[in-house]
Amino acid sequence: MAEFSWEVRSPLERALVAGPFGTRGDAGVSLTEIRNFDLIQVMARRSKAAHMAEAAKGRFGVPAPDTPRAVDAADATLIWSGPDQFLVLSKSGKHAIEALGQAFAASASLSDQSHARVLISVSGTKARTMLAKLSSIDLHPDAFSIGAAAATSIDHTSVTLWRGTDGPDGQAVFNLLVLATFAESLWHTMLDAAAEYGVAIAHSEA
Amino acid sequence: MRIVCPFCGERELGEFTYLGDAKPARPAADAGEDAVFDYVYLRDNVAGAMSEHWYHSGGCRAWLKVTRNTLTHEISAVEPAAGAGAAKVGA
Amino acid sequence: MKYSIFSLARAALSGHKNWQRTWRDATPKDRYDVVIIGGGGHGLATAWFLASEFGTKNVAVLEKGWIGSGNAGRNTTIIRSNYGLPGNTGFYELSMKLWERMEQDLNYNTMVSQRGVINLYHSDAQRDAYARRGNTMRINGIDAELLDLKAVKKMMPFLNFDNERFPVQGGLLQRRGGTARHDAVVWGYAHAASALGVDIIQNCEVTGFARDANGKVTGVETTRGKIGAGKVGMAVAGSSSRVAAMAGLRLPIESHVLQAFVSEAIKPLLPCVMTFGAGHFYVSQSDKGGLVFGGDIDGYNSYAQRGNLPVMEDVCEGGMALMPMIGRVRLLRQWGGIMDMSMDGSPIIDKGPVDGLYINAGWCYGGFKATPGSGLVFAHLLARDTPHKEAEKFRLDRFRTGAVIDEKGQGAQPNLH
Amino acid sequence: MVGGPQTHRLSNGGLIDRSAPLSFRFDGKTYVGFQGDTLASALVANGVKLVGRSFKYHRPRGILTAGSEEPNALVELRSGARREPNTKATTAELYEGLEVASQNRWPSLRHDFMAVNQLFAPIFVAGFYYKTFMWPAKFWEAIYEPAIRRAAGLGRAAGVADPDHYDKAWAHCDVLIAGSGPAGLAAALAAGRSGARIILCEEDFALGGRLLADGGTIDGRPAAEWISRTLAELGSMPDVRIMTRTTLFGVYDGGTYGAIERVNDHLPSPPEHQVRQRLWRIVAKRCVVAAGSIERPIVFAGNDTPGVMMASAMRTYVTRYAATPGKRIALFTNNEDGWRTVEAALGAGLQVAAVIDARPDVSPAHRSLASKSGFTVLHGSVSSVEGGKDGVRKIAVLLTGGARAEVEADGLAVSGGWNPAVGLTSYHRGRPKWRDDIAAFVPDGAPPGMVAVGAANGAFGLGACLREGFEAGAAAASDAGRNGNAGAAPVAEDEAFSLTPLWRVAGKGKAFVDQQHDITASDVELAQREGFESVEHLKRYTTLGMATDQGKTSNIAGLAIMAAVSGKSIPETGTTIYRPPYVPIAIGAFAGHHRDEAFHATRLTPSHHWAAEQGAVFVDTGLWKRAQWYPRAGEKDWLESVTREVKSVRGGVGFCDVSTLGKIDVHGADAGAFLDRVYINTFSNLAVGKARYGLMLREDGLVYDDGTTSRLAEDHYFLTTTTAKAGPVMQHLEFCRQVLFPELDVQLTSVSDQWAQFSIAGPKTRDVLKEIVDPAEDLSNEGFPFMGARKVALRGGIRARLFRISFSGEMAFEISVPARYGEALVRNLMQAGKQFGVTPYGTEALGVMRVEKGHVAGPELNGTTTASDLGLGKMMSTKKDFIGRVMAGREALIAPDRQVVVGIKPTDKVRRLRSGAHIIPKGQTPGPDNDQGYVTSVCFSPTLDQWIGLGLVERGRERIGEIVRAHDPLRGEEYDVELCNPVFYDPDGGRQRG
Repeated sequence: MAEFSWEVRSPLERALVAGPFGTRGDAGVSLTEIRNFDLIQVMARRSKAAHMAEAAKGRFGVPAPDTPRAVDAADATLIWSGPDQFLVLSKSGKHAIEALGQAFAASASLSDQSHARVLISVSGTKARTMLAKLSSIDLHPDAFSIGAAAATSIDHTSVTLWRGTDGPDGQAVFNLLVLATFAESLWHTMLDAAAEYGVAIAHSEA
Repeated sequence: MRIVCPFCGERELGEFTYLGDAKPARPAADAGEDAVFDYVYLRDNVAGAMSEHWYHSGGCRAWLKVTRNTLTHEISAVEPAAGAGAAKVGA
Repeated sequence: MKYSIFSLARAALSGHKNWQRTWRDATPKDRYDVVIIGGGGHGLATAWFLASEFGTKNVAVLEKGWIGSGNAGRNTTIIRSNYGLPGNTGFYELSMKLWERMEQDLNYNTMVSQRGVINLYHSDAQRDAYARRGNTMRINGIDAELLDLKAVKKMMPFLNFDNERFPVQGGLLQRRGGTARHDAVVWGYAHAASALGVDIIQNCEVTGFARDANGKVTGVETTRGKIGAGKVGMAVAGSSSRVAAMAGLRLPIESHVLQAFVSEAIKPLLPCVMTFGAGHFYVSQSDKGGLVFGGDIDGYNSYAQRGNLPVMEDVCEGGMALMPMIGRVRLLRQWGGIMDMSMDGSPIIDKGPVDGLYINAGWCYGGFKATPGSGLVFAHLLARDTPHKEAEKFRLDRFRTGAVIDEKGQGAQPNLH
Repeated sequence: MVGGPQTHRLSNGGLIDRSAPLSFRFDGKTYVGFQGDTLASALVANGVKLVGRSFKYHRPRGILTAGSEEPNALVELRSGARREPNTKATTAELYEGLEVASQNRWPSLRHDFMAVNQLFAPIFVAGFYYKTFMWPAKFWEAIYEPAIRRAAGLGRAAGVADPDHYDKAWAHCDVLIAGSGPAGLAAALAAGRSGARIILCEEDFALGGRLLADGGTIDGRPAAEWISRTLAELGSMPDVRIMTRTTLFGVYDGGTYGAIERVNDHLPSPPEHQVRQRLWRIVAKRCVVAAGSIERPIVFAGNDTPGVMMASAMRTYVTRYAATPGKRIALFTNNEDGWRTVEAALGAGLQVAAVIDARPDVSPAHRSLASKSGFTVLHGSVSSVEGGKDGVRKIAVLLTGGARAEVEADGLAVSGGWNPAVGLTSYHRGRPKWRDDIAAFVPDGAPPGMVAVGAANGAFGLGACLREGFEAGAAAASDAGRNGNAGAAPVAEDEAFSLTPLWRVAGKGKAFVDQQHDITASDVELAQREGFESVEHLKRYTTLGMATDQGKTSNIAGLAIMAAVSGKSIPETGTTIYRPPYVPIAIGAFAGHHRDEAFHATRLTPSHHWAAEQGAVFVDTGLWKRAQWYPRAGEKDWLESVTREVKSVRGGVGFCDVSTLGKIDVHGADAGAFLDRVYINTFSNLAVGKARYGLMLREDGLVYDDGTTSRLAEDHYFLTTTTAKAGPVMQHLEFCRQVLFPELDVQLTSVSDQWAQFSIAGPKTRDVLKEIVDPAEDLSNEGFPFMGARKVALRGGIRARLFRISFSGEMAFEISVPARYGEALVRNLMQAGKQFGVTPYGTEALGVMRVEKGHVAGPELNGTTTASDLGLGKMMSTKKDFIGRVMAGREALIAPDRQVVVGIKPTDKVRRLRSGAHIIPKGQTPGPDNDQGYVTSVCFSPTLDQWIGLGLVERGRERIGEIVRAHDPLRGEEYDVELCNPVFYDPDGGRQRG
């Protein structure tokens, strides 16, 4: 009986080449793929929005967003993804679908999206300029503050976009969850958009 | 054109998909063929304010009822479909 | 005055001072045998056929603005008869045959240019669908050729064959298809109809219908007074729902905006009319040199006669994907027409259900190529009260019976046709 | 540096950088200009008068204007793949090495053979082609049209792919300002100080608008100083973006504006990683149009002679570029503003030969200027100009009172007044209104949120421009919720403006209204005579205003002449509809990034890269790339590979990536009830752990989509759609959930990307699966029967879903794993299945096996077929309502003579069957009346060793066994085929259940 290895492969495994890209010099844009996460779609059952909110509060210690926001809890980020629904983004399996099933059993339906999306963080002095080529959302600091989120589209493809905490350099950080099967294609589109500003490409495994 | 999604805020046209006249309600199962024919084939096509179904396909996937003037494209009202955000209903 | 190179030369000697009006500027009479609402190509063609083929000369064409101000004057001028379903196939070929003799019929050069229409295909499934359609055409006596990649390359070596997202595999070619000068078609019919006694009345908007006690339409109310009519025909694509509503009629039609574009004039580049099969883009080059192109409808009900950027971008993306050599050619003008989008994508030519009112509507974005055919069959219906044999399937009740003519298979969703 | 002296360059002055000489070539000859020049100003500085040829008569033409309204000075800019036809020399920036060629001439600009057209001018009047070229009919395409096409057109497109890149971007602001003249800058100042986010677009590369040429005094200081002070203040504001080389070209709904930024057109080619141009979609709460106005010509004989120039353009060349269009110039004006050109010319040391002023009076100041400077003021009009390719020689003047005079000059400046740039304000079909005092149309009915100010609004004085701009800027900011202190408005005097309308001077010789299209005043008269009185008819009949300048210099004159000859007023005559874009824009810019392989996004399946490693051939299916077949060394064509794959499955085991199917989680207490309403068959009674094939209709009763749906838990179904309909079905189901049946407790989530799904098929499927599935899982026929569906564990601890469904007709499973394990699963399947000869197969083999099994797919689910047509009518439940139920019962949809799915096979076993062939009864001549259907899908069946297919054939099911003709004239084929049962393979289904 053969033993099998179950190697996880990111959809960007081949397309992502860590290092500099585009115009040389200081990179205006950093693109970092963040791998290995759990992502669970939580959708309230009919008439159960309040129950779902309570369950979320109990589980995460923070209220689930019911407007387009991303809320950081101690060990997860709750990202609004539509009316009566949000995504739970977490690491290390603590909030994987089996774990959440019980917490929301009476109030929400869960769908595992951990493998359905690729998470890319965009930062740098030119991050907004570059994202303006891809997104129709107004990312001005006043219009899209820290924690703002949007269910929107890039290149006619659905994405979830939110602004995380500013980076250590004081620059804004934008996070993008893109559909896994479109990821490679979108990645090339992002590189094209960013190339003129110089890009620093990386990925993080945890 | 920009539509103010009641859930997402103002978004550009490219995020939405159009269906059309939002006035007719799907007839009951026993309504008969004439009623269903009207529902399927006869729609408002007014030159002026019209109530329409739009889908926020490139956003939160909510179906919306949009009141829009077909002469000017001006949008005067947007509300969610009955079942969009309905988890809050009847709680 | 007969138009020819000789009359032109003679006129030149007198500084062109002797030319007459192309059509008479008529004032409305009290009553006509037939009143046609809509001075576009279809309405004027109907009047001409009524007068020339059916001997009905006491005819008025009422136009709310200037003739040709609707879709006749804002289309992309393509003529073809490459339809695949019974009802459409024969009708559009009838129309094509009338295009082929139009200039001699009308003594007006409408610049019918049979330079060929090719629909490119990019997949086996698309090829198969075109094969089905092309064979339908051939069975109906219409010319059609299925080209493979090699033949397309030879015909249009400038297409993107190197790094296409959706490689071209071949095309369905109708050589007899092509273009015509849209405004000239309007003026040509006006010229010829007027000469046969038809009154063409501009700036005359219909505001209502006159009805007798039985509900029969007996005339029209207009901004220039009441005009009595034995029969009233409406050929007002784009506004069909609005006009029909005046008679209390609801039509299975939605009005949508279709944008079109023209580039600056450049030296001859494109030999034929071409449609991209992997995106929304079709194009031809006018005799003046502009690339005339378009794509999909904007997709929402509109009477605004203008569209929005997403479709404009989508069309140009298609153009660049297919012909990246047009990148530096400049788009000069953008405009929009109101399309009568029917629930199955095919037209309606029928009388009733209101007695005395005859309907010619629902042309979607196919109205221009139908102009002469529509004129003939509508004149037939108005004159004889029976449908022309090539228009028998364009009945209004087909939606009720289910005998729809749905080339695209999209069902009752007009913006998908 | 090569090139001759700049014979017409002033020794000082101008906004050019004399330390940066630039050499360029025009028609092969080298010239030198300076940084800061446009191509036109550099040509002027080099004394070049002849720049182009007109459209119809190929008349020699020079430079008329100094902006984007230029009708004449059109050139082919650059060369090779970057050749840009019809480029306005007046807006092209000079750079080192610029290559320019004149266009629409042969063999050369000076000696253009096509100028012979002028001899035929008496015949080539407006619309002449509608009256001739009709006989014989065949000659049009063969002779007349090619000749006309060759003669027409202007420049030549490159003919090869554009090597440059373009992109598109979004921008957002409170106040968008078009134009950086005094009104625009004042608006920016007020809005900026109020705290508004601002974007200011300027089409020029320099900021200041007419101030750059005309100067003036603002707040008591020279205009140039005010500009730099204002720019410094704007620059210190955090949310002010000033975009030069950017033209606002259109206004769309909801405050969306289109702008084009010529990012690198001033360079020979864009630097690496940069674009040539960028298309901006700007979302603005308010828009202030300060786009200025356009000086208009007066129509007189010979007004197209090179050297005749708009007065404002002439002083732009003199003051901004220090280039002199003539040594001895004259001015023909009907208004006060024209005189500023005389002042500029005198200031630059040019000779002024005369001023011909059409107004009854000239101010004492001008009169004394004339006597001081030694030129005459003639009251009257220019009746004709004598000259040619090399410019103006002599000007004939018709004096008020009837006497005639002549003026010798080498340049003629003309001013007929000013037309506010009403384009942007009119694009929502607003009709501009006429103002008698300035004899011009001004904006009216502007789109919501837009206001025109300054010259664009008919306020021509500098003081008024500043005032209007500032007020509008503050108001726009306030409307956008920004109410900071705007401070004081800049102040300037208003110049006197007086004008006596004059559109046309009667005289002998061609007097051009539309110079590019060669539309003369008599063409307008002819159009009127022939009944083309409506301005739209005039435009269409004569092509007036349809040239690349969009009639910016010709439209108003044309309609004024039409008004005069038809006895109407100008406002009664009205304007044509204004259409975007405001300036012609490269098509490439509208496409942006989306060209070549990036035309549309690409979707890759989880096994894509593995398949690529195997050498798979991919096919585009929607946006997906799917493995079509996996060729092996030695196989001579696709058919051999596909046949091998099919045989391997039928005789052993194979697998295929089917991850492209749409996958939807349907949750909720009412999930079953919901599915009952969207499918024609029942799902609420499906047992947990079971799968069922479902069929959906549209509400009009025709088939929409099909797929297999499994019940994974009491309140959880897993629904699959076809690849093609994944998106539309999701939208449709959300419509049902949110609009039609909001009372149901249902939640829908697309999980298409979450699961990698593979079909494993063939008699040895279980053998392979046993290797990979946890041994505790019972895969026996009893433990996992046909149409079973449940979660299983795989060896190594991975959780998977297993569905016992079959598309191939073989014993088969579909297995799903989370997508990032997809590639590992494939590799493990290959490893585990090696001993059983496991074979990856592609979409072709999948298709072959489905045709052999008679399963319907895309070609049969074509949107015009009913469930019954597909042989699935019995699935329609009669016990419940569902989408499409009622309309499906319409008479034409249940008619007995409908075309229905049937099997088709050639009677000659070696004959190839082709999709798209039609079915005609045997022994009949094909025609519309006996065209009974067509072949929808075909394949070469290795199992039956012949080509087989499915078709839609009239009454097909009643005609099994009948021999008919497959008629395929497109491919020149006709042959006998037999109508047969569509299930060619294992009709009782024993294999898939076994």
